[in-house]
Amino acid sequence: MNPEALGKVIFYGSSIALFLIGLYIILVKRNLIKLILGLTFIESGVNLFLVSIGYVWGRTAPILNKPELMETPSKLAVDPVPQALVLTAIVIGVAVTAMALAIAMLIYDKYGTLNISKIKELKW
Amino acid sequence: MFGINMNPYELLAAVFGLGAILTYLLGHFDRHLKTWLTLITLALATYIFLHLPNEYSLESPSLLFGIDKLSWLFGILTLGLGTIVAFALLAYPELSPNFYFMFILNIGASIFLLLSRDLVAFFLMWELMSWTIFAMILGDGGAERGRAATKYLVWSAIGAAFILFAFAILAKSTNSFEWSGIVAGISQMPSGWRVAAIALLIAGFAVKAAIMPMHTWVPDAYAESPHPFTAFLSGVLSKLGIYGIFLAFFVLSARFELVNMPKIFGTHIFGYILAWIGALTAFGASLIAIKQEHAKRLLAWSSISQLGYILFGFGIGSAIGIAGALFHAVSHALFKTLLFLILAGVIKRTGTDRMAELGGLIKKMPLSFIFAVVGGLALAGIPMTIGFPSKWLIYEAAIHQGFIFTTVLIFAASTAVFLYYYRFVFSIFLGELHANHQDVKEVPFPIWFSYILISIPIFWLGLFPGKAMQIFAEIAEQFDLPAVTNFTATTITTPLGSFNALIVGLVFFASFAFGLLLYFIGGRTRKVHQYDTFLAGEADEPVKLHYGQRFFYFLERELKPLYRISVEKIYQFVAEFTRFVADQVRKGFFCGNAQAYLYYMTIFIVILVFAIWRIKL
Amino acid sequence: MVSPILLIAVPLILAFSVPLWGLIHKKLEKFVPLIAFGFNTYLIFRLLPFALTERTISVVIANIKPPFGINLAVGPFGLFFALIIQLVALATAFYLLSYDPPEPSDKFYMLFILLVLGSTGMVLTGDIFNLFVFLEITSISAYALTAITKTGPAAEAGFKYLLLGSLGSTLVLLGIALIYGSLGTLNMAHIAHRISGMDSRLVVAAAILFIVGFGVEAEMLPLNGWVPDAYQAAPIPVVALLSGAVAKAGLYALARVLYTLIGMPNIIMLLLTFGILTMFAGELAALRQNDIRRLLAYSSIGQMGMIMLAFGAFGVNSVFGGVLQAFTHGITKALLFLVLGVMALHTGGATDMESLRGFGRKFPYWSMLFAVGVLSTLGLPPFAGFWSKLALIIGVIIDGHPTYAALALIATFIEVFYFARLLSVIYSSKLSPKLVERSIRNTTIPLLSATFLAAIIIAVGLYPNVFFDLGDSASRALLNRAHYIFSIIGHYLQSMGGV
Amino acid sequence: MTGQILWAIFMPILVIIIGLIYMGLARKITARIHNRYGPPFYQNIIDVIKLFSKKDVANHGVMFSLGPVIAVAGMVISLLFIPIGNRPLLSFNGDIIVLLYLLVIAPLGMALGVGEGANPNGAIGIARALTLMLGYEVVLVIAAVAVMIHAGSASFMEIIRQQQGGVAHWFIWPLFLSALATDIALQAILGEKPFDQPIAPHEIASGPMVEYGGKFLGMLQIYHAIAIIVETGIFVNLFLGGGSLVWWFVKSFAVFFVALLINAVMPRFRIGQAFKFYWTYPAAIGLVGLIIVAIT
Repeated sequence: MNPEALGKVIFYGSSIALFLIGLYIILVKRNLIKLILGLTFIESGVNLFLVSIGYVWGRTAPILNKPELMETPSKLAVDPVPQALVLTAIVIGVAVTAMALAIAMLIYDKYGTLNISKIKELKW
Repeated sequence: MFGINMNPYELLAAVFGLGAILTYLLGHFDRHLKTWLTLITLALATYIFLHLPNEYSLESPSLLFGIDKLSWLFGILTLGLGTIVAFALLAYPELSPNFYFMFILNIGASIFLLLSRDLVAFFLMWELMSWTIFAMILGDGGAERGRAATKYLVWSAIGAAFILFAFAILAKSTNSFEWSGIVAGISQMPSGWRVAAIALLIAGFAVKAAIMPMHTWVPDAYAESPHPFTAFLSGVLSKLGIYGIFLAFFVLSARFELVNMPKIFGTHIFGYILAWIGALTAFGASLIAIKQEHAKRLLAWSSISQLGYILFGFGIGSAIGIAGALFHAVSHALFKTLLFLILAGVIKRTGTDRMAELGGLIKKMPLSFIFAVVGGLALAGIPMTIGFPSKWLIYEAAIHQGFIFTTVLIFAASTAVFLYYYRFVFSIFLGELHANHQDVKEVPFPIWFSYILISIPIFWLGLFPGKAMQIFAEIAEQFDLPAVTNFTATTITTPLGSFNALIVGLVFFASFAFGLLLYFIGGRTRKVHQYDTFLAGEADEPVKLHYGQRFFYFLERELKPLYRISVEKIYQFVAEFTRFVADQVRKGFFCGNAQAYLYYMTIFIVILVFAIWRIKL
Repeated sequence: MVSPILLIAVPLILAFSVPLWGLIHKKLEKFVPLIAFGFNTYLIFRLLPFALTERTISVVIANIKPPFGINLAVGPFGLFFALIIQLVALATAFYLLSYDPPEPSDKFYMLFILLVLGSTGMVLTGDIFNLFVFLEITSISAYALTAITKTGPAAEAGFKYLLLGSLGSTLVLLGIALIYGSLGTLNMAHIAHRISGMDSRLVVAAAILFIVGFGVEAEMLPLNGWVPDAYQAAPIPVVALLSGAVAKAGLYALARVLYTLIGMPNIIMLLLTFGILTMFAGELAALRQNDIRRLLAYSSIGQMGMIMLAFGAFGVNSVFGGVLQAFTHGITKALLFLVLGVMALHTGGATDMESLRGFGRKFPYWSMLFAVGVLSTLGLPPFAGFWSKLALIIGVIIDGHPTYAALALIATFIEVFYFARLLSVIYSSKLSPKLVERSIRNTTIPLLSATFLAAIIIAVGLYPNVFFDLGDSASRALLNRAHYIFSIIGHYLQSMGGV
Repeated sequence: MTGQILWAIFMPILVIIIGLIYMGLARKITARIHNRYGPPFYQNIIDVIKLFSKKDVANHGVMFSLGPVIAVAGMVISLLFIPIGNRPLLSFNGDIIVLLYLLVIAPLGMALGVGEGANPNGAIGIARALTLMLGYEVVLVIAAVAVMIHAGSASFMEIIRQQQGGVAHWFIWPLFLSALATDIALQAILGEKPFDQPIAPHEIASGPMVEYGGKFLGMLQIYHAIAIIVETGIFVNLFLGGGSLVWWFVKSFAVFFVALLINAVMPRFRIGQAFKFYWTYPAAIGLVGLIIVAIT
């Protein structure tokens, strides 16, 4: 197996693995904190996936700090767009995680538990 | 008018709209002003209605209006009886301005419903007419009224849904939203859709026309709506359902169905089904009317029964049948409005419509009694009143067309009329006067004057049915339907027989003179107290013996197997089942556990994958 | 033409300036949303004539023409939804003037503006990643606003919303990744242009991810567990926005992605089934509900299902009905919630039916506004709901799905039942002991704002022409995929030599 | 024309007298069957004269007094609409259905009068009468519809015309089942046992008549006298081919006689039983007859 294909398998495989681990956590674990962790796992999986889409084996980062890069960036550097997207997505993910943790704290404050199956004041 | 260059149709709309709003706004200031404003509005509207040009189209939303003989007839009924009911409302200053607002809006919607010439306008007005009724039934609230109003609105929505669905099918198939375009294009429709559309339309209109099995809202709604308004609801608004059935059955279907459908006894099967439904409605509802304990419910079931006659007449579909049905629509509008107004007066004075608690009011309210008899004569179809020629035409048509079994049902129904009518008039006006009602007074002027106003056409058309027949002939001609032409001002002749209304009337008066003669031959009489009755020596002091409760209990006992048949049970089952499912959905699905929602999401993705897997891309 | 960018830029600046206004005077904060949305509404009305045409224009940011760079694709369809959002936002912002915000109030107003801004951005953007970003802006502010009162139920509802919402948007991101990985572009027109060349399995996967992701905001059936809870626990003005702005933006995204990006009729028609299911679930759940807030929430689900059904019918008539219904639903639900907020002021916060029994006897005008909302929801004239429901049902039938239309009509029977019951409770002659004579707060401002919404409903009901025209061009614009592509990247395609 | 008017005035008086004689004969015949002697056949005429000459009659109000008046008037108008002995008066102005409705005026008027009497016995009597009416009217209508369909007309004159030419042409032969059903219905219409529940002297003190005395009772007697002729006359006209004046009355008495014979030997049904009876056996017989007519 050539390294390029191997790299793809590793990147995609690990992103899918991250996604599935996250899914497992959010479906099985009851603790709010763990759920949030699961969400983060999923997010990381997706982010990794996004990055690996733009990655071309053997190319360098799209930072135009070398003259040869400045001349033919599309030949030597990887696609910069996914990286920009991932940066944004990470920021968003952090915001969501922060928000989730804040709400989890609030819930613990009010309900005295972090077990999601016991947080059912609103129903029906 | 008023220096504004307005089309009469716009003017009519403006009169109703402004009238309603003004009545609402000014109604708060004076108790009687709202009724007078209503009357003025209706008078203006009537004037404009009588001077409408033939066609009017609103550009956008593109609505088409127009007037023809049929809309004229029903429009006159609506406005005329509406005005009379509004006049009677003078005696009900306690009704809120909201009621008047809705009442004017309702009449306006009814009129524009009759004037509409395209589906959107029709449906718009239909819905407006429907929900204003809801608002009036709901009125000032109360648990029972709320329940009745809810029931009404749900049924009305079911009816409207049928109508809307049928309209959409028609519009899709004929590529037109105008009646004329639909009538022209309907023959190109696939026959399955055609039959479905017409059946749906009839079913939808049947809700408002209180045809079984879409009638269950009627007794509740009639019993709970404001008493004078019930007269309008039963007298006029149910006729709008009849109007719709007429349009659906004759204007849309008659032309092709009469030719294409399989026939039994010379009538196509569609009509036969309609006739059976009508006859069963008439029969069943009249039997149920017999056992009611509340006068309003009694009259409500009676309305259902009488509306069944009209459907029966439509089902026969011959010239006589159509004329009879339309005639009965007119006569039912008149006498049922009268009877409900009388009942409204009685309730106003005594505060109850429970027949066991009434009785003997003839001594206190003689005028009401007289007109109750007039209304009852028309309801029972006694010659000289408008009730007879209409029923007679329906019978003649049925026998002539060979609708034998349905004819028997219809006859049984009209015999049952005597039973419940006598019960109505006896329990309220005759028998012993209840101790609570010793000081009851006659109804106030506006109410009894409205009785007189309605009684005039009841007798006039009863003695000169030709006047009405002329209009029905014109209507039939307008829609290319067979028409009864063999009539004069007083006589109607059918292939089976003939009937001269005026002669019957005159001879009755001669006979009555003979009876009076006998009366005056005999000796003097002595007025006695109501308790001074022969009780086989059983009661030595005055006792209250008003035979008002379970009047026909021996009959009820025999009819028990029939009474056990009830569509209401099916509806209740459906309602219960829906509630059960609703609770399951609510408690099962929205269970409150966030993790469950995550599971749903995952399962949803799986389902989507499978769903898309199955469909071809 | 005024630049549509201002629709996003001005509120953005104002949102983050809220604390500064607060420094001048605490009360000034209240006016910021009003200023922002007043300005936006003004802009929208300036743009409206443009929305009547069928053109979509791209508004270029930073002078990089599409398909490169970030751009706004302002078309009739997007503007129509922007109009809904702005009208609801304006009324709600006005309502806020007399509303005691949960502390910290500056954050509340800021999030409030961001929420509207995010949804406006969603309906205007022409770039799929921007769509995701705006979705996140919208939903994060929505989570925060749901939980902002810091009570137990609020936190619980916020957390449920957050769990579903963030998972959903992650899935959207995954979908974007799939598309970008295959096509190498983020411009929606460009994607639409190229999607036929993409591996169809990947397209389907992306479509599924988008449906699930946006379905959360659009209150689609199995993804709407958060809806009743959030509607029940969030502050009333936020709830008005949740149904008036967030749900509409989610719906817009769903429609835009499925119609313009994916463009496969078979996938779009899945919405028919899920619309019907959503509708039945919502209406059935509402049937026996006693808390009016939750009842309205379930009813909102039902209505959204109906709109999805219309969008799923894949025809210009039904989409026409769908967009009209989206408009009336947005306005009407906002009205109902605002009125309900005031009703709750008279019962000490209770919103269950028994506490509000007889409200209509004491407060006729308020109940009249409520009745207008209810009747419009039921599709009765002369209110806006009549036209939209009529257009929707007839449209779905004309586009060849009579069975679904019949099912939708059956679902409305249930709707009629519980709304009629609601009205009969409100207009009951028996008074609830919880009702107080006079609210603790002056209700003039809420009254004006509710009247504003009711006036829109009645005006549209009486004079639906403009409404029809807007809906017509919006629905045509949505269905005219080629035109959308051409409007945005026509010059680029020409320069590449192929159209 | 003048002859007709004179006949119209004379005929009711004639019918009243004949009707009263029928009633007298009925008492006599019943008595003979019961092995009693019985009153003279003119006894009822004497009774009516006696009743009319009574002074000081209890009166419960205007409607109470009008009841008998309308009862007599309603019966007289019905009488004028049936052809009696080939002498049609007004039959061209109305057919069988008109007659069926005119026939109700009299009982309805009486019922209203009885109602004002405020005696529960009267009300019970009326309730029973109405129940019974619901029973037999169905049977009667089934039979009448059969006749109308058979004759293709609802006009009495046309129906009688089709039965001219001897006994063989009478409708009783082709419409035997209908005639049978009508005759059973007639038993109740005439108020004879086993269908005399509305009167039932031993239970409800003569029911509707309980409050009426003196001239009122006399008028009710007259009403009953006309009613017998009218009701048997309908049977005669529908099934027995009418006939000249004397024959007509002979046939009518024959019909009445059959009813009397049954009356004399029968007990009384309970009202519910009577109602149920009519809706089962006679109705079934009539329906079979009707189906036969409709098919042929």
